[in-house]
Amino acid sequence: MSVTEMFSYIQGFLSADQDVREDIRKVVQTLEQMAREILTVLQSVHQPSGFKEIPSKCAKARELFSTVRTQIAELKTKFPVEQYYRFHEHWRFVLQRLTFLAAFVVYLESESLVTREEVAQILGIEVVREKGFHLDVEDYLAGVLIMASELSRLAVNSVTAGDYNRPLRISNFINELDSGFRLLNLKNDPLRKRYDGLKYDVKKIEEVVYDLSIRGLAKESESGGDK
Amino acid sequence: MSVTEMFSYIQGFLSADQDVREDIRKVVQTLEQMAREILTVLQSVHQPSGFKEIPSKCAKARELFSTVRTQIAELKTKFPVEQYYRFHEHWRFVLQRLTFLAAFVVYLESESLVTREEVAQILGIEVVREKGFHLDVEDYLAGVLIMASELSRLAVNSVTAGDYNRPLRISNFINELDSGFRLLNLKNDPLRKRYDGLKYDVKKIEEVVYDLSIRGLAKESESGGDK
Amino acid sequence: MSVTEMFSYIQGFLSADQDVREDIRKVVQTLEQMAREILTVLQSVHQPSGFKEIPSKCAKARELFSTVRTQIAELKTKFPVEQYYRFHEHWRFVLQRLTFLAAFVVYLESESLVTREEVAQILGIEVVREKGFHLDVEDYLAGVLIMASELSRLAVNSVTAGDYNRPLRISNFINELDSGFRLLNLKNDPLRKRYDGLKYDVKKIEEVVYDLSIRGLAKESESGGDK
Amino acid sequence: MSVTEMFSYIQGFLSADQDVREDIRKVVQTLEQMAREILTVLQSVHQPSGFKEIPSKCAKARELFSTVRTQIAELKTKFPVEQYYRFHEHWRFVLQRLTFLAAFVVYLESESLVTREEVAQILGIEVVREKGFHLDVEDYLAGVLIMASELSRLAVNSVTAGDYNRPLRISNFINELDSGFRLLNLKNDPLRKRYDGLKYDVKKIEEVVYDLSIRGLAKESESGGDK
Amino acid sequence: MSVTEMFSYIQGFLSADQDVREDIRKVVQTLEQMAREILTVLQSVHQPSGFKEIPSKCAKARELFSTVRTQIAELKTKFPVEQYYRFHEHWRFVLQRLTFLAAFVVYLESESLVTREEVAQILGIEVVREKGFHLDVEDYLAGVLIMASELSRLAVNSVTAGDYNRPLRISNFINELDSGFRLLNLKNDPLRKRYDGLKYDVKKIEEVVYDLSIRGLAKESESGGDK
Amino acid sequence: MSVTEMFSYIQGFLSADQDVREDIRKVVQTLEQMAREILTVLQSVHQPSGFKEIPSKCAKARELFSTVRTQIAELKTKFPVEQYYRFHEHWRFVLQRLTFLAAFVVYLESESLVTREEVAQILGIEVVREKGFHLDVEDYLAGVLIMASELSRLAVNSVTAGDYNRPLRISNFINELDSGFRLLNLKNDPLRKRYDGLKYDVKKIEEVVYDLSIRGLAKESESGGDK
Amino acid sequence: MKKREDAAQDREASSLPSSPVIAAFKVFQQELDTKHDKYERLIKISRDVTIESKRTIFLLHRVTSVPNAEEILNEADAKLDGVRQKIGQIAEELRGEDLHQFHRAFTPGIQEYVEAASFLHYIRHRSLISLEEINARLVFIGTEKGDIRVSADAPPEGAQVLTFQVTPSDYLLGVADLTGELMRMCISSVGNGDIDTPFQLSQFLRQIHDGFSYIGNTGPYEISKKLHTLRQSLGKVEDACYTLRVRGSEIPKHMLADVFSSRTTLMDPEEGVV
Amino acid sequence: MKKREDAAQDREASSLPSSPVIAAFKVFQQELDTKHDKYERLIKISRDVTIESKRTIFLLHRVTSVPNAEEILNEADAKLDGVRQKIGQIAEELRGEDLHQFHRAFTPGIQEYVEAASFLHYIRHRSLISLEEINARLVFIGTEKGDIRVSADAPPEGAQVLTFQVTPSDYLLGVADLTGELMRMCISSVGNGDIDTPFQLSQFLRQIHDGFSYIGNTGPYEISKKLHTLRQSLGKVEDACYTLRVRGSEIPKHMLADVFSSRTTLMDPEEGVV
Ligand SMILES: [Mn+2]
Ligand SMILES: [Mn+2]
Repeated sequence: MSVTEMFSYIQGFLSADQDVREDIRKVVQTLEQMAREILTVLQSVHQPSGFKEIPSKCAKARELFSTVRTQIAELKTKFPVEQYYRFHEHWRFVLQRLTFLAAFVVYLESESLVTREEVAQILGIEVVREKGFHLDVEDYLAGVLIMASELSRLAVNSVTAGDYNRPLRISNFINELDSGFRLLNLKNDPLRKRYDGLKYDVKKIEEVVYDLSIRGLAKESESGGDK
Repeated sequence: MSVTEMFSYIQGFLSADQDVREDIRKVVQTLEQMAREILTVLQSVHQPSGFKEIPSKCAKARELFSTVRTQIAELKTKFPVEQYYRFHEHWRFVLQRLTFLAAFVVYLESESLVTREEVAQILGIEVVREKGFHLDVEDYLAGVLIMASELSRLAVNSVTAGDYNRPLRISNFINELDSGFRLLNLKNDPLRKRYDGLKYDVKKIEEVVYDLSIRGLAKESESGGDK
Repeated sequence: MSVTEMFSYIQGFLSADQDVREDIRKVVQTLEQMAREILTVLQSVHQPSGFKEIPSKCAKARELFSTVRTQIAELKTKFPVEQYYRFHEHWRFVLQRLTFLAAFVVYLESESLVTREEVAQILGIEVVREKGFHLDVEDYLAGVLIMASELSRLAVNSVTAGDYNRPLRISNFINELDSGFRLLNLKNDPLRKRYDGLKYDVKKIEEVVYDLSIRGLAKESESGGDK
Repeated sequence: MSVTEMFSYIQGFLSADQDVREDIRKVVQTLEQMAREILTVLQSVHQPSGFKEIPSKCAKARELFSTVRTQIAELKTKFPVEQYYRFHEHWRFVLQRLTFLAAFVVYLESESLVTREEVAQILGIEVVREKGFHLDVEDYLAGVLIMASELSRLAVNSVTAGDYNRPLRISNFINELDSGFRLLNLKNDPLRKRYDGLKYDVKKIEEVVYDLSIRGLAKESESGGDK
Repeated sequence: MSVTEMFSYIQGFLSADQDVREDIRKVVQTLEQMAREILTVLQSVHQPSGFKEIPSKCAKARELFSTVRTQIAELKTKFPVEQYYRFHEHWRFVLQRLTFLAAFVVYLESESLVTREEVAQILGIEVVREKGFHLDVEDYLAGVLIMASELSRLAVNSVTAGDYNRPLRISNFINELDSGFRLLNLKNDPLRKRYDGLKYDVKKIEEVVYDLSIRGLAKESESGGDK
Repeated sequence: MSVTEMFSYIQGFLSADQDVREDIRKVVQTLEQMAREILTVLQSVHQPSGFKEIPSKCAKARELFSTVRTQIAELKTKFPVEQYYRFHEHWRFVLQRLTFLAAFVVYLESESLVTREEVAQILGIEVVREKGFHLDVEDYLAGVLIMASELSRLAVNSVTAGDYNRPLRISNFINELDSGFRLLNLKNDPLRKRYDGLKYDVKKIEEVVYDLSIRGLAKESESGGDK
Repeated sequence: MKKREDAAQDREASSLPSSPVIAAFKVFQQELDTKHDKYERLIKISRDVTIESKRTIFLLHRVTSVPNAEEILNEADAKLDGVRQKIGQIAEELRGEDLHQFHRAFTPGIQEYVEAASFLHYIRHRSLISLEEINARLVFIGTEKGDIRVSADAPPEGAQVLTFQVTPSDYLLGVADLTGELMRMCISSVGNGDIDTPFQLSQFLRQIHDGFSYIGNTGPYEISKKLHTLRQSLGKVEDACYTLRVRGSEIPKHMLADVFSSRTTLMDPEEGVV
Repeated sequence: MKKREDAAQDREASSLPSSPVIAAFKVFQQELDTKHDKYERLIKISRDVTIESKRTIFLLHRVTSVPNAEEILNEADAKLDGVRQKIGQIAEELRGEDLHQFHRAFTPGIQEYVEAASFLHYIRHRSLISLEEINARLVFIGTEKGDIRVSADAPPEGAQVLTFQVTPSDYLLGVADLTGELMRMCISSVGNGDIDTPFQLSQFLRQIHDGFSYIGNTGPYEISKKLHTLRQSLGKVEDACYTLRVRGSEIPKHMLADVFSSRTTLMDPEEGVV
């Protein structure tokens, strides 16, 4: 009967959709686990002892990213590539976390802002939608903002570890980032909210720099701060 | 009439259930009162004068826990042990509070993380469900997280009281706790939400340590802080 | 490290719990699918043509219930039987639906109220908790109330299909049910809310009987209606 | 310490209040049980066979009301009489139910509208607040409106039972009631909402009378209906 | 006609009630206006310049309270005193606001907790219900909690205004208040929720004291802080 | 100071606005009272005896409308005429009721649909907004729909009163109205909902006509029904 | 900005366009604004689609009260052609994009279109329009002037063909709303003395209801809310049929014949018992 | 429609356009559609106003990080001119209408405009723009071509002047939202090492906060929700000032002088104690 047939037909779509989502969820779970592992590796930079280990920790993280790439490659096989945004919500969160981690590694290595291209390369994905599974610009920006917040923590902990130089460099970096974000017209969305948080990170770092500068700690280190 | 008989019979079930719940509620109320009393005893550690009284306050709290054990023993008599999860919601909240208090006492005494076994022992209950009225692992973790938040407060108040040493030890302890939690794969449940709060506690304590270290207050205490 | 070890150990617990829930969810999903299929079969009794097919439809439903039993048997293997209430929320809803369907089949077959024992038997479960996976009395009652609402619809459609006899029998049945429920002392819970809906069903069916009786349609069928 | 003393003193107030409320709740629960029993007795008038038993059922209900009076007497002892409105919400609902039942009994006995004085007497309470535990006018009206809805059901079931006379009398009675309510200036409160339901009862009864009259059933009964 | 007469009579009751409520509403509106004016006067203490004007601002507020007393005297004439709880909701909110304002004035003047007696006197009402229009204990407590939140703001702004002494005194005061509240056995009502907010105020003020003490600002003021 | 001045200035607006609303509310209350009185007069047409009194009842209603006009004239003085829609919600409901009453009177007098012009004249207001206080087209339509529902009741009661002629005339009238409404493109607003109700009125009347026609009662009256 | 001016100048310097960060963010700004603008345009088109679809539905309800039904159906078709034109604009905006990225912007309009198109289809064919049939009419041909035209037959040589695919979810949600309109149509039919349509409609609605029951909670989230309304609609239609039936039972013998003859063709044979 | 054809024909006859009822309803249809269309057009303009106002606000936030503040302010002014142009379209739509009839269609846009305009005004003049000042810039001159132009100076002879009046409620709601932007600006200022602005802002925000407290619940209903956010914003700004103050207390003696000189001018004399 016609109506029944129609509903069976639609049910077919729905079931297929649910299967795809179930598959995606599983891979995403593994990715979240990976992201937590990389984070644990990188967390050690906040420890007083961790500062000199930065290169080795970054190398360790880079290794773990190769597993991430394998998982993302797996993820790509789970759904038709043109339907990226249909399932976007499933991996959006973890992709932002991974972007943050990639950006953090790059910052720790070179004190520069990771580009969207670099993140895409680290994660084994594309920059433009047309080419395949890609990194949405909002997700890239969200990841960068998570890193900004991590850097404000790093500035604080650098001082504790006796490194008075790093906070000033972080300050310059974050200020440049802030200038960049001011160029954007954001909607009242999660990204906007996160960006509002950046102001507090900037403020926190400014306070650290201030604390150093009134104690004459900044000046001396500033001279030695050209790397 | 058959239907009437059946419904009379069913009414028996329902009444019994309501009686059990009423009984449980009453004991739980007493437990909540006890928890508030123990908290009042322990709150004094936040006072400048309270730091040296820690041992005596802990002893006092330990005494009060013996009443808690009596009450919990009473609670156990109110329902068949295999139906723990049927009535779980009734005592879940107070059990988490009591776990927090036990963990706090143990921390104050030995600066170590209470184990689930210790909490169970302090409360006079079991660790494994099979053995009887037990402490659910989620409830144990929730109690530990409440303590973490209390410790961040303690770090702040230690400085006020002139103890520049304790915040550093708290910082190490909380960092360890944070690493521990990062091993867990939490669902999107209340526990996850509580855990998200932990990172604020970590950050707060790091800032306290920063404040001490930039003023050269941390160093001196650090030398004496190797325990 | 001690804390790490402890948390790894705890992770074991949490993973096991999540796996159990995942397993349960899958079986429950299948059960929901089964329930929908049985419902589709039974829905046809509302069609004018469906009235004479009642026996065959009930037989069809009974067959499908054997798959349900298999699934529930499967469900039972997923968790320790004493932890029924820990996971109750997962299957509560579908169990009420299945109870409704069982009650509906029994009513269509014999125009009598299914007992809790019968439902338990149809679903392949127990009546008393102590014996194993059982049917909670509240869930049984909820299922019966869903059926009451379906019967008020059936009364209406019976008339449309030219069966003036059935509504009178449904009316008597529902009145008996209503008297039964009035014996219960319900709390302000979902069941109470559902029961409040019963009075609308009673009223609706009374109006159907009224319509028949004022047109003299009830009388003639009443004579033939003694079964 | 002064603040502590003050709060201990305040705790006395709060405990007393909670005890009073607990006591009230218990008596109210018994009253609700009584109301359900009276309702069960009176429900039988909707049965075809129940019409001739009206006098005996009313007598039975009157008896049960004497227990209600005892319970309400008990209720009065639970709190100072001037604080009626402080605890009003606790018994408001059951008092409206009891008023409905009293009004229904009186209607069945004499086909007249119960007065507030009569309800007060049946329940063993006062009419004017100054004299003691009383029946609020809004609660009296709410009870009357519940009865109106019950009467529309009775009109329907009277016809089913072959009594074509009663619906006309009910129609007149309800019309009079409707005119009465139209004299009132009700606010936008629950009572107003309930009153809005009255017009559906009026309409329903008019349709019953219509059904009788178009079939010539009303006329004959009208001649016999002058009481 | 009897029913009509009765309803006309009832309309009398209802009109009287509505008139009373209308009258109460009007006075309450004026009281809200007064409360807002007093608040505006007291808000200025948060201004850097406002600190030395505290005495004059308190005097100004005290003056305005005399108008409040006049209005409340007016309010009392609007309804029979025994019906306090019947109309309680109308003035509950504004009475809590006024209690807060009275408590704030008293705190600013003497840095002590206003007693219920003092509030009653400032507002020209009674403490015990039996004596007349009174201040319910829950409303008193709610007012005190609103003040606690205002004091945490004051602690912050005191520092901004260069007064490093006041926050310590506020901290002691709030701690005492917190201990007091811990003696109470609050139900899950709005008051409980408000009380839960108190711990944030406590924490906030502790952090202010911390900031002062780590900078050696607390010490010096502490010596001068013995009042 | 500027900000304060600005807020005082705005407060002026707001107070004025509130005063206007208070004034409007009072007049609207009187209008509602009037509407109820007119309704009481017209309700009698539903009584068997009321049919012949229609002319006198309509005359009585017309008289009462002159008081309505006075009240509306009063209402107009309460606010600037160009701000009709600012306060529209206040009188919208009563204006729809009055439109219904006017439409009902006109129907009873002439069995024709009142025009917007006629309603405006009866209420002493304008048709077009530009000319002054006017009758919004939606409000006119809502009033007409209330009347339709009243007419379906009248059709039922006409039969009870033995007038088999009127229902057919009502049927024709309502059908024409229905055709009219079908021309409108309504939004998902209250009017749409009310219009959905018209379908039920049409259906109800159709059923009455059907009942008459199968009994041969319609035919005979139809011949006599041309007036 | 008076204090620490040098630091401030540092910052200013760094925000010169020459900075790679700033350059990158200028690109992001462009990208975000473009997307946002497109989203906004789609919302506006969707609102137009909604309004015109709703008006078509109102128009279709007139069909039960006028003699010239076909005329109205043609008028409705013309109106829907206009709507399809608008959907063509949506398709144009989505050219080369991932439809799901902007889905939330236009889903209300598309659902309303499905409702209108399936209503028209039901009135004409007394059957449920299929998703394919819906989509088959959403094929557009872009002319060289950039205009969009709803494809009638084969596209001219070399013309750009553009399609719009209604998702199964939007189709389902539109059909769920259709049931409300069918209920209204049923009640109107009874009011107009048409006793065949209600029985047909109750049959059809029951099928749709059973279909939704079958899909249950595997469908989109919004369905569950609409399901309640659907059940109510079905109840109203079943009640209407019940009333017709109950009243029909009173038809006097001498009228039975012609009433019967008009109904027997469409109704179940068992119906004849009375 | 097979049964009772004569009755059906009666109905059809009655629905001929000749029927006065039908004729009247055709007028109503016209009136309702016109109103609905206008409402829809206003919603669309309002959305544009919202978006452009929001973008202006974002632009204005750049002012704290670039050297050429005046340039940005002028750019913002130009953007707001565009917005005013749009508001002119609203005024045009409302010509001869009762503004309140369509108020719900455009209130979100107007509130956002008030937010943007008052933000610009605050940055330029460090004061709260008044309702009159807002309204004074919403005077439009219709040219003969039907275009709308924002009035600059005196209108040319014979030109049609059109005004738009922001209601006090919309003004209030816009100002309530402004406080959120001021808070953001305050935090940014601290981050940029600007220690004067935060103290100025806290003063100003406190005044606005006291103003809203003074108005209390006599204002529009939506205020109460925004009031909570306003209190939070004030708290954040007060906290920022507190932090500046507390850390300022640590300035070594040798640095005190120049810090002091830069702040004493704007701050309360009592501040100098430290
Ligand atoms: Mn629709
Ligand atoms: Mn904003």
